Amino acid sequence: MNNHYKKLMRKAFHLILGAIGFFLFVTLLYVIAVSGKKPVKAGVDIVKGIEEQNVPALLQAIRQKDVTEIDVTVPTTEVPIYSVPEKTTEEATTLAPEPPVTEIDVTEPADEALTQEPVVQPTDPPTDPPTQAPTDPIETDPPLTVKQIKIQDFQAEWNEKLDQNDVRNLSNEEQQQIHAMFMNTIFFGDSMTQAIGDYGFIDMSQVIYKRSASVDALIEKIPEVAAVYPERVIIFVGLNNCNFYKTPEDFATAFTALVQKLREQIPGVTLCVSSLLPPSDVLGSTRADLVRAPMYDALLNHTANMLGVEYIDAKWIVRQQNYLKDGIHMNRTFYRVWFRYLQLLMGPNL
Amino acid sequence: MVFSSMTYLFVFLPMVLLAYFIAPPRARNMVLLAFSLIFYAWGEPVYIFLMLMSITVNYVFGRIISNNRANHSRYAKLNLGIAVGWNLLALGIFKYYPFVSSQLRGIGLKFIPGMKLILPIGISFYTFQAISYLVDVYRNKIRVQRGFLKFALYISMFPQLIAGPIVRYEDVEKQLSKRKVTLAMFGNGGEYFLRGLIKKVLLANQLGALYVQIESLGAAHASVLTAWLGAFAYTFQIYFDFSGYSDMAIGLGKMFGFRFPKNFDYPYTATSITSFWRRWHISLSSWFREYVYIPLGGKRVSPRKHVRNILIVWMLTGFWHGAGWNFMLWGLYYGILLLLEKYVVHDRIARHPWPGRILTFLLVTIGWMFFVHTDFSEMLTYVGHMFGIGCTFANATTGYFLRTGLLVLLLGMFFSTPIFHRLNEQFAVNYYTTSIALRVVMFMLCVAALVYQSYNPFLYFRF
Amino acid sequence: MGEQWDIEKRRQLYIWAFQAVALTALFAFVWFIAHEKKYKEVDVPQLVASMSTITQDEWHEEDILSLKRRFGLAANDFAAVGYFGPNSNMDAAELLLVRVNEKSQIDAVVEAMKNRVAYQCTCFDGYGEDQMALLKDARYLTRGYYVFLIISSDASSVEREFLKQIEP
Amino acid sequence: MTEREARERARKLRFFRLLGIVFLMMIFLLSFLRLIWPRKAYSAQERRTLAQLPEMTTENLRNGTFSNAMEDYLADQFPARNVWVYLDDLRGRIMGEKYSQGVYRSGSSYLIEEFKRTDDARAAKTTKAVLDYLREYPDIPAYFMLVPNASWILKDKLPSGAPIDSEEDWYTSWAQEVKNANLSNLKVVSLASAFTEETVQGKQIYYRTDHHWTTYGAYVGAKNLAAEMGLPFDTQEWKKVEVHNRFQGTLMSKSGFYSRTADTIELYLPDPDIECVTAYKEQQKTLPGLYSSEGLAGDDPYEVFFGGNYPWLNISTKAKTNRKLLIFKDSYANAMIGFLCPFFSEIHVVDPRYYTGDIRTLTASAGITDICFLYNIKTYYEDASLSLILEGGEADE
Repeated sequence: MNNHYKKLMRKAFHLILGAIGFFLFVTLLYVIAVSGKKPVKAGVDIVKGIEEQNVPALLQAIRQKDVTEIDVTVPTTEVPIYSVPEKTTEEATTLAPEPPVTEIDVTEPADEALTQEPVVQPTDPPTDPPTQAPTDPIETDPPLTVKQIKIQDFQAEWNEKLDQNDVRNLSNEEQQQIHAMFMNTIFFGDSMTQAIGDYGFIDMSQVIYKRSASVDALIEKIPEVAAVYPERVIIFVGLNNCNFYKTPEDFATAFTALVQKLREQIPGVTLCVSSLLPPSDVLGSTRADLVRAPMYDALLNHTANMLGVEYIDAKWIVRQQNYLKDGIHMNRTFYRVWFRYLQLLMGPNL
Repeated sequence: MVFSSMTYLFVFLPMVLLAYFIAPPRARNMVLLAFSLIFYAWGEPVYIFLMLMSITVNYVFGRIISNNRANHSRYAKLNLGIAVGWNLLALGIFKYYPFVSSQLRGIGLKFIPGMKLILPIGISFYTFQAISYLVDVYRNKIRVQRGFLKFALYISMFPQLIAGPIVRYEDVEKQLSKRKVTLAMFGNGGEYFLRGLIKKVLLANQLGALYVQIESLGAAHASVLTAWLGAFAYTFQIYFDFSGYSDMAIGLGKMFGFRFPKNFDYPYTATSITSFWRRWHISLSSWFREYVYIPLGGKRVSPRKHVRNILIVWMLTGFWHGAGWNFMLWGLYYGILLLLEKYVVHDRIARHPWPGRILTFLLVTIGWMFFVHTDFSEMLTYVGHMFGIGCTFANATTGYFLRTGLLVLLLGMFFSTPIFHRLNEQFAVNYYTTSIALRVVMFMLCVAALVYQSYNPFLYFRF
Repeated sequence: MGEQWDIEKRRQLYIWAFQAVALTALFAFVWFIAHEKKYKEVDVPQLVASMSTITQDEWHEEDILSLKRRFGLAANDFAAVGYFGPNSNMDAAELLLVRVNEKSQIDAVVEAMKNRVAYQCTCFDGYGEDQMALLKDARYLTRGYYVFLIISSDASSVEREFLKQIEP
Repeated sequence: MTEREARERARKLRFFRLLGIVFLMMIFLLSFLRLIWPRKAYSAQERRTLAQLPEMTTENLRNGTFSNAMEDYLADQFPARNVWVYLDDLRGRIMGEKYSQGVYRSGSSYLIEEFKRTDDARAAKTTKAVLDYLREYPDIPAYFMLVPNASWILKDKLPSGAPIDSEEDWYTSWAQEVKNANLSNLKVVSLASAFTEETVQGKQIYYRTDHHWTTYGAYVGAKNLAAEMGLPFDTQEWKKVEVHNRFQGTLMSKSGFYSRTADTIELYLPDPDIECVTAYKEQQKTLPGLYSSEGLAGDDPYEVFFGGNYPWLNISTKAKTNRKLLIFKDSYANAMIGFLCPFFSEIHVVDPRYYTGDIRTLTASAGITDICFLYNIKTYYEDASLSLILEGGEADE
């Protein structure tokens, strides 16, 4: 009897093998039906060729093309071309002269900065942070140029508004001008920069930040900035650097390295840095390391000028009531004035 | 869980087969019961408790009734009434209360609380099973089941739990305690299961997809012929879906040693409505005949009362299929047809069967249109299209559906007749290897259709 | 005869008792199923606005674009949406209430909320201890068709108030 | 029992026993294979993520979503799933099935997606949002181009009588609606006649197994748009480059209809070349040119254009003009933007399905001189995100 079952088992086995055979046959049909997606070699090489073009060179060519001579392709119907504040060529050179990138001996100027600044002992009662007079650019021009006058009028107007605390938010008109002006700009920094995007002043795609980052930490993010190949990078860092770097000199060297790396990876980029803001008085009284902020800022100012990076002095905008609860970050009011100030500094009407 | 699903075929079934045939014979009932409860709880994790309650309550009622009969208690009939009443109440609340309360509230009786209850799957089946058990115990047709586990297994055995057939206790009484499964019997079970699976997955689902396409046609594309095509598609879909499911249930029963009664006997070859209902869902119509029609006096009453009995039985049959006016209409439709046959047409049909078959098939097809449309306006428009109201006789779309649906409709026609069964009888046994190879390929096609899973409806949510 | 009759009577008493128990068990089950929490339909934006006044967290009504930017949820996939976002990047408090169309959407919404909280945690990690506390105490409530995310200095009172509003 | 009956019974026993063994083998073999088969996260063939093992919670157990998720998981992770789907397609082909998942299979190896007018109101809402938005910039010329789909232009290739709603009817009513709004600065560009004419001349406007138009189709579209825009399109020469010769697209993976036909993808490069650079704003990267070799090698070769769909692209070119184009688009436009580069200094490409910025600030600040809405009719009709960004929430400061 069991050889009967053995025969059946063998027969069953053949059937299952047959089924597997049938399935493999169907697999073969399937493979033929969807046989490999084959890109064409020649075509792929052309696409790769396009991809390997050097972006900075392309950007250079595109940005420098002579827009003034309007091409005939403009349609007959008279179209008012929206006056985009294109930087005319000669304006660009004066603002950001191409500094000969030389090895700057950091030690020597730092001491000098130290001696000038009143050394604030951490235990001292909180003195009012030295109101920072708007430092003139190092090369002292003879009488105040038109630019300084405009800056001073602007500051006077907004200082008064800040004191009365009636800083209205940006109108649509101002918002659009800011977007137009900073279309090819990247805001780079720590949470002070993140706030710019979070508050909605500029599209998040133009903000690259790393929270609680020191300048060293930002150096690692430079490739991300480089990938965008921006025309201009505005650096805005905060008090993390005070507790990260023991002395202002370390901070200055780090900042110099940052600037050099940026220029190396993004040829022809314009760099600006916003001042390092002091902590609020309340916080300053408890945090000895932060209270030294003005020293760091002064050195930042000095180093920036040495490196040909435009230093934007925003300390005058600070008001105690505009600090957030943590005493480090600023609320929307500060940034409203900050952006208008930027618009003034980088606008065409200077 | 549904038999035609990946979860069942490749997770549940292998596990239950393994556990069942490894377990010692004494423990097999226990294993089958445990798996049946898992099978039910998989889709209804909440209503499993309602079924368990129903099982316990009916077990105790069974013992009470048999006890009453033993002591010739005066209350025997009353206790039976309460026992059956409890089951009908449970079915009534979950299946009909939402519908009834919404109708009553609709006509102004606002104080009736409208409860939104989801219908538990299979409640109609196991409730009717319990009622037939209690009445049979009362009539001393069967000996009461003393073992609670065996009784629970009788009610909740997974092959027949969700969509029947409504198994009478007397059919499986002996098998509950002693049953044997030989390889040949298991193979026979496999044959039934495969036939059911093929009917459901390869025929019913495709016909269903065809019907859905036709049903969703806007008035612009509709035409008389297309409407009839859609009606035939649904007629075959519900037959292959339901008879396929019953075949799978019978097949699974055989695999575990049970013999369930046949539920379908090629109903679309019936020459008259009466014989159609002797071939369609046999276990249900025999249940109604046994426990409603005969107690009401059946045929042995005056013609006037007989008409009343027929109408009541068929309204209830229709209403059993779903809580909706259209189901009652469907039941009434058949009640009237049966009366016409009995009192007007008599046996004149029997003399020429072919016109009888065609007429019966057309009447049944129209019947299904009442059955499928729960919304009256949709029903009227569709049936109207079938009779040329509001659309042309035929148009390009008819050509499209004829081309794409003709083969599956022809297959449907072919497989709803016993021709294949007779051919299979000789052919399969003599050329057994090739016929089993054919079954393997068909099984693979079923798996392929289930893997792609584009259209696999579960029609029993209303039953 | 009488004594036989007594046994009969006592037996019938047990039967009545059992039948009564069977009926009550059935109605108890029906009650348990029927009264399954049916939540009140509420006006989502208005409810979230009232929720936001309970604590002094600094947040403000945000538009559907920032919802899409921060949660990746498209407002018109759902019946209604109410979102209060942080006032500054130094605040962590947020409220998001979503009324889904189908229950199958619930898992996706909860996941989007969890991803948002996880992202915020990376932002405040080692930086803002109190913000991290709020984030750790984030509440994800699912009631019927409503999914509610609470990140607040006083999450439990917001939760209590929400449940009071929505429970039947 | 007669001898014949005994032989009959023996043969019957043999048949059922063998069937019993084979049935058990099949069930256990497939169940075992399913257990050991490696899980896959993504199906390149169906271009979708496959269901993973659902995690059981009391909530999803109770409302039944767990058992459904389990069923999807088992079907998605079934061993050699693609072959089973192919087998099902073979069966469907033999049974004469012509329709699956909204896609019709035509005799001439074309897969054509149906057009169903399910929600006219939503389409009207989108159109109203677009018109309101354009009213805010009366001085910027705007162009509205809805590209007809294959179900309209290749109507004759559909299985005859296929119950499809006509795109033409909807399009005419839509065009009328836009004309009634009579915006002075808006021009509607219709391509139906151009496409029909091209098809008559035997040109291939649509891919056969993908819902997109071919690059030649995009060329014809660009030519018509340029005419309306007043661009010197004819002065520009194009170099045709074949980049893919076995392209099988989304309609095949969506419907499960496998067919041997495969199309070629070509690129039309301007001759003389024009330097251009694409800034992927959201992804914060700027890449040369418009094409991605990675996209070409990926699952969907149509992503050779820009590597797929992105929220906001800012293309700047060396074209000697100061015209700047803002284009709202779906994936159709990816193939056409290359044709516009030589005529615009900047092109801002916005895909409303992913864009979350403030569109009005962008329109005003980017010095836009031309606005274009480019959609294929089916996606435009079913779109729900364009009205969202055009109405937009109240922009925070």
